[in-house]
Amino acid sequence: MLFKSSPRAEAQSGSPSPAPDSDVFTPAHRTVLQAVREYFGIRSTPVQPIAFTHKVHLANGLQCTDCHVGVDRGPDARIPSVNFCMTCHQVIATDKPEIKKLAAYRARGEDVPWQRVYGFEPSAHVKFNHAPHIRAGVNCKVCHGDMTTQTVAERKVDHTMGFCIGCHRQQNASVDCVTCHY
Amino acid sequence: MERRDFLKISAAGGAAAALEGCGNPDHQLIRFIPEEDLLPGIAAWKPSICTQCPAGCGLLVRVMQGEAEVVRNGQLGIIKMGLAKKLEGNPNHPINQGRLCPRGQAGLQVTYHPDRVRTPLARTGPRGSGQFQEITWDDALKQLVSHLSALQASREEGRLAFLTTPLRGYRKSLVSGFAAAFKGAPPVEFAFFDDSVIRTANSSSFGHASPPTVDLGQSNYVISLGADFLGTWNSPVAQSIAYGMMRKGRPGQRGKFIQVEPRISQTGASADEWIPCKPGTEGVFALSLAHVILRDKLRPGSAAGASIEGWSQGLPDYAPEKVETQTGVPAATITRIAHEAAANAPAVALIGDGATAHTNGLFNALAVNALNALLGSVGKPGGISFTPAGASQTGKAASSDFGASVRALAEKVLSSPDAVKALLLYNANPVFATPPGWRVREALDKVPFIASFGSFVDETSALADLILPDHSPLESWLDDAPPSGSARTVASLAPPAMMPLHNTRAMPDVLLDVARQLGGDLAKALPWKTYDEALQAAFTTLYREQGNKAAKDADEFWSKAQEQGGWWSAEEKPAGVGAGKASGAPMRNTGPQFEGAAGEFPFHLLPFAAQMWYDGSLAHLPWMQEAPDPLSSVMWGSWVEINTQTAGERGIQQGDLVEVASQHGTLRAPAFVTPGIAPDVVAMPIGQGHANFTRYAKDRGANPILILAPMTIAETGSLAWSATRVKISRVGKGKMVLFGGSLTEAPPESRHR
Amino acid sequence: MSAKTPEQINEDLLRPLAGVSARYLIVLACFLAVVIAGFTAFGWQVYHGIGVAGIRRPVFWGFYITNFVFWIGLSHAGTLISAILRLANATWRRPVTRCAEVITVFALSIGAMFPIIHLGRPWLFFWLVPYPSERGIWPNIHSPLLWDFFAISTYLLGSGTFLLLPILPDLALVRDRATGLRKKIYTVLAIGWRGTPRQWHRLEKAMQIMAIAVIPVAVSVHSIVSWDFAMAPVPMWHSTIFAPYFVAGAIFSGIAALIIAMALLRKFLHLEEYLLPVHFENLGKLLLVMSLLWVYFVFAERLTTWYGNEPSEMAVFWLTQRGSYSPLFWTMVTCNFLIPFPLLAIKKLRTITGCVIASIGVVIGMWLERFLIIVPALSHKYLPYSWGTYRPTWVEITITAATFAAMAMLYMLFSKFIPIISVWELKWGQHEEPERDSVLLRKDEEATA
Amino acid sequence: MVIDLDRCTGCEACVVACHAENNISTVGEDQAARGRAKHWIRVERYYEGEFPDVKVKFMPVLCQQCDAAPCEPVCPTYATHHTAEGLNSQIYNRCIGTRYCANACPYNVRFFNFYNPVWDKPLHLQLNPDVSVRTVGVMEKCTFCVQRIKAGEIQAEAEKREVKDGEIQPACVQSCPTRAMVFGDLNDPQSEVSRMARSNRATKLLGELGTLPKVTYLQRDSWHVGEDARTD
Repeated sequence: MLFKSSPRAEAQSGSPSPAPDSDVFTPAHRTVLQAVREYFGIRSTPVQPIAFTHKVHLANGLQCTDCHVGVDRGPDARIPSVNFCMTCHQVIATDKPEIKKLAAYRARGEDVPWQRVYGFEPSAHVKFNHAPHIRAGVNCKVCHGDMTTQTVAERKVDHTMGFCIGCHRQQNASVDCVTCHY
Repeated sequence: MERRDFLKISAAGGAAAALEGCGNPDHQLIRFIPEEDLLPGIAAWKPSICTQCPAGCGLLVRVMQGEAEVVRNGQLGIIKMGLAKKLEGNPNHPINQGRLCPRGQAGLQVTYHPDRVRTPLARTGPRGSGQFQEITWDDALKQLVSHLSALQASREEGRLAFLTTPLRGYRKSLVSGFAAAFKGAPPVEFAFFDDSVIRTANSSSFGHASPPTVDLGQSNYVISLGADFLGTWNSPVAQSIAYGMMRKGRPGQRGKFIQVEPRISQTGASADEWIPCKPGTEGVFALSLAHVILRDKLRPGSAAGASIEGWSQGLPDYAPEKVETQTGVPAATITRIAHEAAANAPAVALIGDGATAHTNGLFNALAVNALNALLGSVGKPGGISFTPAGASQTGKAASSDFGASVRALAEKVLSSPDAVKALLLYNANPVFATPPGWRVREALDKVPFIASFGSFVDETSALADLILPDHSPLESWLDDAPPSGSARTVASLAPPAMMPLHNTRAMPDVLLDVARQLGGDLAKALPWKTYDEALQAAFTTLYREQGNKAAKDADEFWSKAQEQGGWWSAEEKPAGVGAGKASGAPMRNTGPQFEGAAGEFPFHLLPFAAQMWYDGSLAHLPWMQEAPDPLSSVMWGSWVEINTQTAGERGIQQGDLVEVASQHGTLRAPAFVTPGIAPDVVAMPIGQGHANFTRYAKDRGANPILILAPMTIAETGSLAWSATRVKISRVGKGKMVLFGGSLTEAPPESRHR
Repeated sequence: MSAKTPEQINEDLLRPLAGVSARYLIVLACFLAVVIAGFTAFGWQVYHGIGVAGIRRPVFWGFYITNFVFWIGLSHAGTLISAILRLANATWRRPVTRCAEVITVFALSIGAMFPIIHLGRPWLFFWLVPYPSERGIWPNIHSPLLWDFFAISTYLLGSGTFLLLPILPDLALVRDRATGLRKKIYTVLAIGWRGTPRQWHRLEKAMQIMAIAVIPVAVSVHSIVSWDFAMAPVPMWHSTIFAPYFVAGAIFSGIAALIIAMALLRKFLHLEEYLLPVHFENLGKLLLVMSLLWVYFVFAERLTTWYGNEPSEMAVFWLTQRGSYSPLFWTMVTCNFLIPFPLLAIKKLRTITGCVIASIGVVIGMWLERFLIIVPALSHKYLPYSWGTYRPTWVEITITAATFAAMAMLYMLFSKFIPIISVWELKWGQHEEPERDSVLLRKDEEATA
Repeated sequence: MVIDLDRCTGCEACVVACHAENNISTVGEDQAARGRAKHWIRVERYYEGEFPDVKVKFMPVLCQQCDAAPCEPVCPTYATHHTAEGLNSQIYNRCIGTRYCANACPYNVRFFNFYNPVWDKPLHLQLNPDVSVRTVGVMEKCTFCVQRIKAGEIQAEAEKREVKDGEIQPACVQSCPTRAMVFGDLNDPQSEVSRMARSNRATKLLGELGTLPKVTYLQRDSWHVGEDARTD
């Protein structure tokens, strides 16, 4: 069905978030409107449950890979769980309202429902793998913008196919379709 | 806005809110804190054991992080957890050496099956109505314990029965131990394809009550009588690997393979020569070969034939010319094969499936054993041998601890109503897999309390009052001691490959829990808190007996076993073949009995194990339903195989609906017209025709077992499932979903002149 | 034909534009309903997926592509015929050309929709159009489907112009006789045609050029359509005879369509005095020739296949000769030859009715021919294990019906707004060449009046 | 790839393994009856002769990854094209569903998504994250498990070495119990596939069509004990 192509795209992790309203999984859109929006490339901006500030964390000398573990080893970068955050925030800045929210999540035994910022529609059939890019020395900011200036991560860079190919051409990386699409 | 409402709107046609939902946590399920720390997108490989069939292959499970919808303390939410994504054979495992069959591949879908029992159930509607209500584990266990303690109170422990699928290894010890310590009746094992005939024959011929391990790999001449050893029989993967060796593993040498059976099985399809012999005459055929070999002095006479009447005289009654009509095989062919077999050592003969499921099944098996002995292929390379077993594995729980057949159980209940007051049921499905003549269904109806550990509501579990869902195999601690398929001692072991998806508990853990709650001798006999403790204890013993070379101490042995998926002896040392306890008088050929007069019921009904559904226990897996049958290419249904000529005479076209009638009932299935079956035989796959058993298997196809005659093999009491005669008639157009368009390479459409 | 004064001609030929009858509206409404049903079916297909159609493995093309080839074929009626007749300066052509060219334009537009309708993801059809994108991906010029795209668009453009040019004077004519809103509209449409000698001269020239240019285009179009099949290594497709075979078939079905159209116009617009038996007579002869040509092609194709006796091809061959598709095959032969031949060959039978019956047969037969070329071959490709069959669903049938309705509807509308017979050409026909100037003068007077 | 028909027993382990690896959805009975079942690899079965002299032939058929693939030139959007490594790739997102490639393919190994695939939850948790889930109107076919090839190459590149022969195995090859299928690099004359492809039993499926398939079939052998060694 045209008008069905997965509601919340998680092309990379491949395990799309369950659409709780149905007892089946399908790459289909749930509504005609969603299909149309995807067709015209309209994406709703994610609303983060906690105003996590990348700026501050990086300013305090943290590296991207400290939290986004595995980005240099495999396809995906890990989004840390609430436990991971609490390892520091047991003690640090516990009075801040956002940290209180964080603690509240943990107290409820819930993880923080971070919303995906980047990522591809499943209909794009893109299989992106971080590790080779890191090894090739591509700086995180090339694709994710300068996080030292962002608080909550925003979609600064538009991951269009043109964007990818442009870079691949410059770097003499393969531009064969099957490099990314399979 | 309430989540459900929001969803209704969005489903109804996309309110703006719905779209915001895409990136807005308020409109999503809550997320639980991950209980394990996995890197996304990176696969971990964990060992496990395949439980899809009795072969006991070793698995490697590809586990990757994913997001699963789970219920935690009554709340629906999403959790990041390790999920099994793919099953591969365990390359180090001696049985399957990194290979896997289609059924094994589909093991994944057991864990993720939408109709799995997700939480304990208590029956609400009348028996068999399939109406259950969800209850908590505490309530469930309370019910179970109360019933059991009631039995103890009234000193009626003997009236507890345990009906289980055939078990092995420590799981078996645990179950038998539980029954023993409770002083209940010995557990009863049931499976449609039981190897009791082979085991009996082998124990009387060679002193090993287990199926043989066939060293096809080094064999030059293989005669298989009915055994579908490349498809479903015994240890198919191990045998297939060896088959590959036999064909092309040895440069310049290619073994010959002859299949003797009335219907070409998937195995027969790979044979160099297919010999359709009359059903039940496989033993006669084998002895006829023996006769020629003895007559022409191709081999020295052998003692192993002692169990056969007339052996010492050189089997005069089995001269090819004499048995020609009986077996339907030309004398010349028999003589030729006998000479070829003798000339191309090592030569080996196997028997199984339909050939041993006749009233004279044991005779057939003994005949083949004798032939093997005569060919000098017993305990030799390229012949048959026996997998050595670690003492601690068989020692504690030999099959002797186990009770009579399910038929005996049924009779007991029917004769004296309260002979069984409580029944524990584990993965056995006799209601589906026994002929109505055994009246198992009625018997179970008489049992006041039935508790099932099943993961699915199959025909038998539907009768349960209480369902205590087991973990799926991938979620459980597993162990196994395959009796065949390798020349090494094998003790497979696997920790859970992933965390449980649903609110289930492992059957052994439940037993231990119950034992603890009941206390007394039971608690003493089963002192462990969880099953893995029991396993560790057992492996410590195993270490003392065997593993000293494998590890420096028991703990290392235990942990190494977990890593590599078990322990197996380093060197291949088949168990020695003893003389065997030849039981009393030598066996005489009584000939197969069939139910149904040849006049009225002109056809033999030959049920066979479907490559995909095995005995029907796998019919609930979509992959198995949609994978085309290797021969018929049928998907999502069952069929009746009818010989081309026979069909022509009766005006039956490909796909016509045919009624198959025996003295015990009728069924309807579409006809698959093929040259690969004897004109007086019709064959049907077992596995379809489930009354319930999940959305994929329910009301699909027909179940041949329901029209089988309750004929048994006297010596073992097991069902002679190829001893039924039937009649067939066309009743109209049928629906048969074929994947293959044409039966032959030059079909009529291209042969029009 | 009996000489008529220009006034009478104007009178008769412009009458249809005067007003609409209730009957007209009802018929129109019925066609419209079917067309709407067709669009609904397409919507249904887009929403649920192309699975609602009957196509399946291995028969991935069915009714849609059949219709595609059929309508493109039909489109060869007009432009090609009228162009040839113009060049041959066959005077009897005058009343025929326009209704022929109209068929072309409409049939072509309908046919051109099918490549989009049959797509699995129709909303991405524009990827067939070569346009620069950041991805730097262009359509694959090796693909016959792309050739289709260019050929069809060219042909549509060409035949469109070819139809519109000679309409101008008539539009002017209508303009001059109309009043009020109609006048305004036709003024725009007539784009300032005053009928000056220079304009006439240019028109003449343009028509000459178009007539010459459009013929090779038309031929190329159906050759390319045939190559959609001939280029694929499919038994009974991979054949060199396909291009001429298809072109012949196209003209064949085209003429048939034209005859039917003319008969209908004649009846409903009371053009008995303009569309004379002689026209049908002549077209009938043409049809006869094409019918023979068609049989010749079929025979040649079948003979070589049978003689070659290549197993995979024989499978398809026998499937159509004697197998499950043989009823359709023999119906086709009957419709395309056994019926038309006697009707058209025997002078007595070559009446208007005779020609129409023959034509109806041919239209049906040619549709079947397309179907029989596409489906049996696909259902019996090389490996017998993967053979299959094909059965259309209501979606395909509805859409097919809708296209016929659309054709009729468009035709009705056209004949309501534009004289379906070229008035000025007819007037020329009335007078010998030397008198042309005077005709021109008179026209000028009309124009300026 | 080389497939030894003398080893193949038609068990169809490859078929199910492929389903598990490549997120191939099951379509259910009704759709299967309408010819929409998807099996990237199938085991063709042919009966020969009449009772009682019957033989059965099994032949696994998957995308032959032809060097002169008829499916490639006909695609108007380059959705199927030849990669530098010589793979015949199918780019799902570029496919507009003309199905022309499927018609042109002599082996009928191309499968079409007539509807969006559907998994009853939680069966979808099994989906392989390395393989995209195809959407409606898109053609799909065997990729030689390109995701495994990619992973293997990336791994080798990370360890700064060449890919070893036999290191990369498609799901079908990995599961095959009789080791009837062998996968490797045909450009490397030393690889096992190259060696086997030189066997005198080697044939190509429909080779006469000139599609230059990259899958070599070793024909079934006759019984020969102690005869001179053949190249097999």
